[in-house]
Amino acid sequence: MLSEIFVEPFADMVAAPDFLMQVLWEGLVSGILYALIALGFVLIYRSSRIFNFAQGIMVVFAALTLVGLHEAGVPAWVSVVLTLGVMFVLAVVVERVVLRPLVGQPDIILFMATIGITLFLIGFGEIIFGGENKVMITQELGIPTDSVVFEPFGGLLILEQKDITAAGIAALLVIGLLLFLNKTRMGRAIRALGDDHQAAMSVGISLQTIWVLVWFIAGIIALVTGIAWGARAGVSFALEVIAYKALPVLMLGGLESISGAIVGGLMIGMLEKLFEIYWGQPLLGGNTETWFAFMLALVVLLFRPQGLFGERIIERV
Amino acid sequence: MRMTAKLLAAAVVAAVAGSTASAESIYAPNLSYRTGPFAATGIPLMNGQKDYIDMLNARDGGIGGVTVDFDECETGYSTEKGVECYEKTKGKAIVTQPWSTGITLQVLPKTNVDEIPILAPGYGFSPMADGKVFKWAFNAPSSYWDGASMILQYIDSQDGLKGKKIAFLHLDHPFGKEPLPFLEKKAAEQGFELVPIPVGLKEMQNQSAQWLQIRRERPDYVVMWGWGAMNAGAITEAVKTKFPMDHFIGVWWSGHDADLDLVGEEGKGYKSISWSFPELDAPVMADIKKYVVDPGNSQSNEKEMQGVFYGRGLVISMILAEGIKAAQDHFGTAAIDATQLRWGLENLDVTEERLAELGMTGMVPPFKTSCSDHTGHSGGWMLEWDGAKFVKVSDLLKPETDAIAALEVEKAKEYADANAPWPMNDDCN
Amino acid sequence: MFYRTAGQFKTSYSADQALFPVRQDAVLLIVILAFAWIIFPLTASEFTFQTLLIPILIYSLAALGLNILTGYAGQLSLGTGAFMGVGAYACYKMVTLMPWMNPIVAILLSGVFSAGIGVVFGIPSLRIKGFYLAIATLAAQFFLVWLFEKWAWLYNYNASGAIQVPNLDMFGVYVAGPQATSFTQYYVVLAIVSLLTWVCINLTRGRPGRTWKATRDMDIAAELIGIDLMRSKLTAFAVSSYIVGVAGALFVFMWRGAAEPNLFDIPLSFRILFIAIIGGLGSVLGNYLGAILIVGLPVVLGIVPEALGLEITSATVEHLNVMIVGGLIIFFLIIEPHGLAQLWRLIREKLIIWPFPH
Amino acid sequence: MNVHLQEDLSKHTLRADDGIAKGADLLKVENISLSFGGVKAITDISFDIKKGEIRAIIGPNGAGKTSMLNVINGFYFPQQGTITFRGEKRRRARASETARDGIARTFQNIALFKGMSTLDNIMTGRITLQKRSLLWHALWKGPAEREEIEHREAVERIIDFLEIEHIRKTPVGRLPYGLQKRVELGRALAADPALLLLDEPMAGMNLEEKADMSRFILDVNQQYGTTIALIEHDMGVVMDLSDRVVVLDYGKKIGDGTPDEVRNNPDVIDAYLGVPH
Repeated sequence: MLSEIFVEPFADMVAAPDFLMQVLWEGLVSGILYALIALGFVLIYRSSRIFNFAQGIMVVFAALTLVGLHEAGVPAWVSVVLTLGVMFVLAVVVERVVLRPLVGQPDIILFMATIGITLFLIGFGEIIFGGENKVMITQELGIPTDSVVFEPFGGLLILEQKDITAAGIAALLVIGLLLFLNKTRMGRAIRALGDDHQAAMSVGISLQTIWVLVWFIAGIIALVTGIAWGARAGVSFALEVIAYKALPVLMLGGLESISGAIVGGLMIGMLEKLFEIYWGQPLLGGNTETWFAFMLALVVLLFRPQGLFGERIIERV
Repeated sequence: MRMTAKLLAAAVVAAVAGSTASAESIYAPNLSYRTGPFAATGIPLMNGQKDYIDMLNARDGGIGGVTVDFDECETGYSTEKGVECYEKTKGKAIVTQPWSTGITLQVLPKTNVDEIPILAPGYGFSPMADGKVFKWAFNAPSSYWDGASMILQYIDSQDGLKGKKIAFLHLDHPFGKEPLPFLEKKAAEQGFELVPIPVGLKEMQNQSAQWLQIRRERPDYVVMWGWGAMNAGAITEAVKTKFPMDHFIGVWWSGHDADLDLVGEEGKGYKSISWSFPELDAPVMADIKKYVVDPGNSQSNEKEMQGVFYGRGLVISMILAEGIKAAQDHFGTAAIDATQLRWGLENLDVTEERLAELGMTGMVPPFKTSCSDHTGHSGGWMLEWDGAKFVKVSDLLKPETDAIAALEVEKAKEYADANAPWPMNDDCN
Repeated sequence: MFYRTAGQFKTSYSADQALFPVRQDAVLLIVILAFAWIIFPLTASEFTFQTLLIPILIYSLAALGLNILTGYAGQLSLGTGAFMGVGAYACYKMVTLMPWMNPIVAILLSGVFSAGIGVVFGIPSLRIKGFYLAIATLAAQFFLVWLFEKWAWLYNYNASGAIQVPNLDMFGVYVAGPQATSFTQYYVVLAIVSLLTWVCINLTRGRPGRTWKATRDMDIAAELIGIDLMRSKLTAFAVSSYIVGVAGALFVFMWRGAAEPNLFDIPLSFRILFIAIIGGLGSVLGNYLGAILIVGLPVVLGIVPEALGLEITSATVEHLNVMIVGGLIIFFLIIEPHGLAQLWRLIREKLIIWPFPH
Repeated sequence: MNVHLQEDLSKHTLRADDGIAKGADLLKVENISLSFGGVKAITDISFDIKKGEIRAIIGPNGAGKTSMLNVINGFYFPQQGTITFRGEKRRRARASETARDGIARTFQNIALFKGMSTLDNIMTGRITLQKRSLLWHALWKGPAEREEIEHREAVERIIDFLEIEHIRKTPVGRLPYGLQKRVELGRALAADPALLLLDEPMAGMNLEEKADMSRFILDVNQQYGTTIALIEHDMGVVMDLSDRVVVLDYGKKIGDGTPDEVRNNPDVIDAYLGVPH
């Protein structure tokens, strides 16, 4: 028993290093997507203290809009632009109809409101786009679909070009976002808002504008995530469940840390895959990915309540 | 408080109003799911079912002179909604079509008390074939164990089973676990290794862990019991990991054209066992077009109507219609009730001749039910994806009825014992 | 005019602490109880029992359990569904291992198991707060549902992986399983729900309730006035999980008749959270109002278009239902963040001074 | 204060009657040092609080006064030094245990339970004195109800004493600042403390409210015999109320004695006038 837990998994890893690399790669690809969703959460949380549960459905909604527009005969890239427009409208509507009347309410109320948004978008999306599984317009967007095959250690390592592309786009998105947050006036206002509302107001940008902007950025992130994930397994409402995976990432990385979201996402993606393949499937009957990340985050938090990247909080009265 | 009282009152009033619907028709509700993660596979089936009944109503004025009131109650494949739909419709329904193994299991014991036949063509609980125990349940024309048996025979006929390793990729849900007892039994008897690989409901779209496991295990064949978004997920992963598609075989619910369209040419060679086949030139298709599609009453579209699932929807409604007709003929009344339909479903005899009369030759193998056999064990064909559509690649395969029947009786008894006191149908031998 | 507090003076602290200091409230309660105990069961159809009465009671109880934890003790939980599952599986194992056991005793005992598991998963609450804790409760949610799927002993190695409620009788009357009538099951549910509601009212109006509320409102201050936060939080987890567990056992044994693991998955948890929030956090009455709304709404939505003769496909109705529930949640949060219970309190205050508004 | 109430108070068993003679050491802190991640908040402070007295802790902002109170009531545990309460050395910091030992306090920024009424807030002060288990409370009738009524009577006496009968059932969030401060004092009093810590009880009050509060503090000290330690900025109030004063500056003790002694201490004068050292 002990050997099954502590010896054999590692022996397997050494025996088939190409397989281990494949496992890590698969984990990394999932991790990138977790990190992207977590990033959407962090942005909104930092600027408005809202734990935006609707981030997951926004991914589905953006992807469905994109595919739906293309199906209606709109050229692929035009659809992307139009989808961004739709996400902007969504941001405005959310700010007007939901956030503005709820300013100053306790966190849990705002959190519940985002669940309300989630349900609304599910029903609305199904009425408009129907419930069928749709094919992501991967080729139309010029994303390569071949795979690159390596043969490390005489084995086999398959990397899909669309995953590589997704990783690249995600990296660009993150860099762009960091530049925006650090180099522009608007970006600095968003960052300041996380620390102090007054400070942000003094920059001269209204709270409402910032919120719309932040939700719009979250919408852009959702679209990128939707394209990347949709290319892997099609677009449907079942996609929504991946949003849950971003939550342990937030626990580990902290609700406010952008770098925490990225590092946490990649880490969780790889660790859960490793655990599933080398421990979960042989010993526990598989499917451990549903809870592993949560348990990991829980255990880490028990010892470091501030998360991996947070600073220690001194309680005062 | 006042508002809730109003809501309650509205509900009660509406409930009363709703139950006084048309009298001169047969009420045959369908617990459909056009929403949720399984909608993709559900919609073409529901459309096929509905169009067939609509066609009968339009062409023949129903069955035996009464129209069939085919009503859909949306479940979203949720068991809870399904039970709600069952309760809502059972008052005047002559049949319940639960459409998920979960809902079937849930309403199965209730139908004994409510005396409504369950019609679950090609799904549900395999031991339902034993009519002595399951007086009110019908899963004609084929059960999951039939499907598993046919797949194993097909593999045996290709490469031989002995010493092979077969991965069983299945949804971690009553539906996916259904063939396990049979597969385990056969693995022991025929000397092949069975590796069950469950896919959780939350992992349907991201099966990379499962396919890594398949890569590590290196099975000779992958047999899939998938549904909804799981099919597309599995097929794309198989293509991605370069698993030989001609060694990948799914149950009939995993042979959906739209899932294979995702991969197109690369899915070539993928197989699915099926007890139905879309014969586009069959006379029934012309009638559907004439009476339903042309007047604009179909929710389907041309592409969907060429697919396996739409055709299967037609067959499913045909089974119901034949059951109604058999009951009408036997009891000499047009407006049959649930008990009479039960007799009809128990005495189905769908022969080649009858299929020809219905204009459905080749769309389903002939089958016959009886008091002791509520399934019929029609057999089926192995279909293969040729890059654009499914084609038949085998003659009619027949399940090993004897081996299955023994297991059916055993498991049916276990079920009855666990649910004692369970009413047996003692008229049945 | 009829709702007056004038002339009703309290002569003892005991009377002042009574549940219904206003006489009309007591009368109203008696009327409601009369409906619940006599009029509804005598007039309800099978459909009403199965789609309204029984589920409303069970969901109310589950929401009440969650409300103890989230509304009173301030610990947000997203794992209610899984704890209902623990209750249901515990009950299933008890009645199949010990068939002689009285089913009502089994149901009441099954809460003990969920309380135990609740305390284990409540331990992180001593270190983790707010949303972090909410996410931590998701760990319980996902892990437990996974366990229900993988631990075959729990479902007696059933091939389908689902649990099926056997026929259980008490003094010759079937109370659970396919042979039991809705009428009997309704009374069993009503009795247990009434009992536990009474217990919850007692707990929340005395010292335990004040301890929890103090923990919720300001945990540091609570600790500094001598409240042992660990005890306070863990008792809240225990009491809450007990009630939720009993609700889970009722859910499967008195209503559904069978269950598969994913029944207890996250949508159920959210459903109960909606009921608690829309009803009103920190209120007992609110759970009932919330359950009536959330359970009743889809039923009404399913019936109304038909009654009005509108041609809407059932799929569209379902989509509309999801949309409307989502919209209603937002609407209520904006109009009255403290839920229907607060709305009722406001109406009551208006009634007391009516028709003289000042 | 009317005669009736005095009678009530005398009837009441007080934890103040704990065998320690009036004027003997109730609490003693010796060589206390406290720091947060390298930043020193308190450096090597010693002083005592005698039973029955009103002891003030004063000092400019950031002098470490609130930190000192937090050390006394166990919210912080000092890195160095010992705390002796009623002759017993404290071994670890558990704020809830300290409260149960008889140290109650109010807070600089009001820390009432916003979701509860005045009555319930004051009742929370008696939580440590309520001993019936959860099971009795689940039943209500019988022991639990008797216990609730017994404590309700005690709380009603405090409500009378603080003259807040009219807001008994009002949620505290709706009360004006001055009344909230009073309710908070009520909550601390409800615990029958041996030592009552008041952190700026008069901050933000107008003259009239300050006068009321001073009266309550003196009455508590005289009628209940409760020992009180308080932090206050208003020098006039401090000098009038307190028996002895401790002066802190930059986390160090710079003076200790009667109001008169402190007033004339040159270090104290420097600290308050901001003369550089």
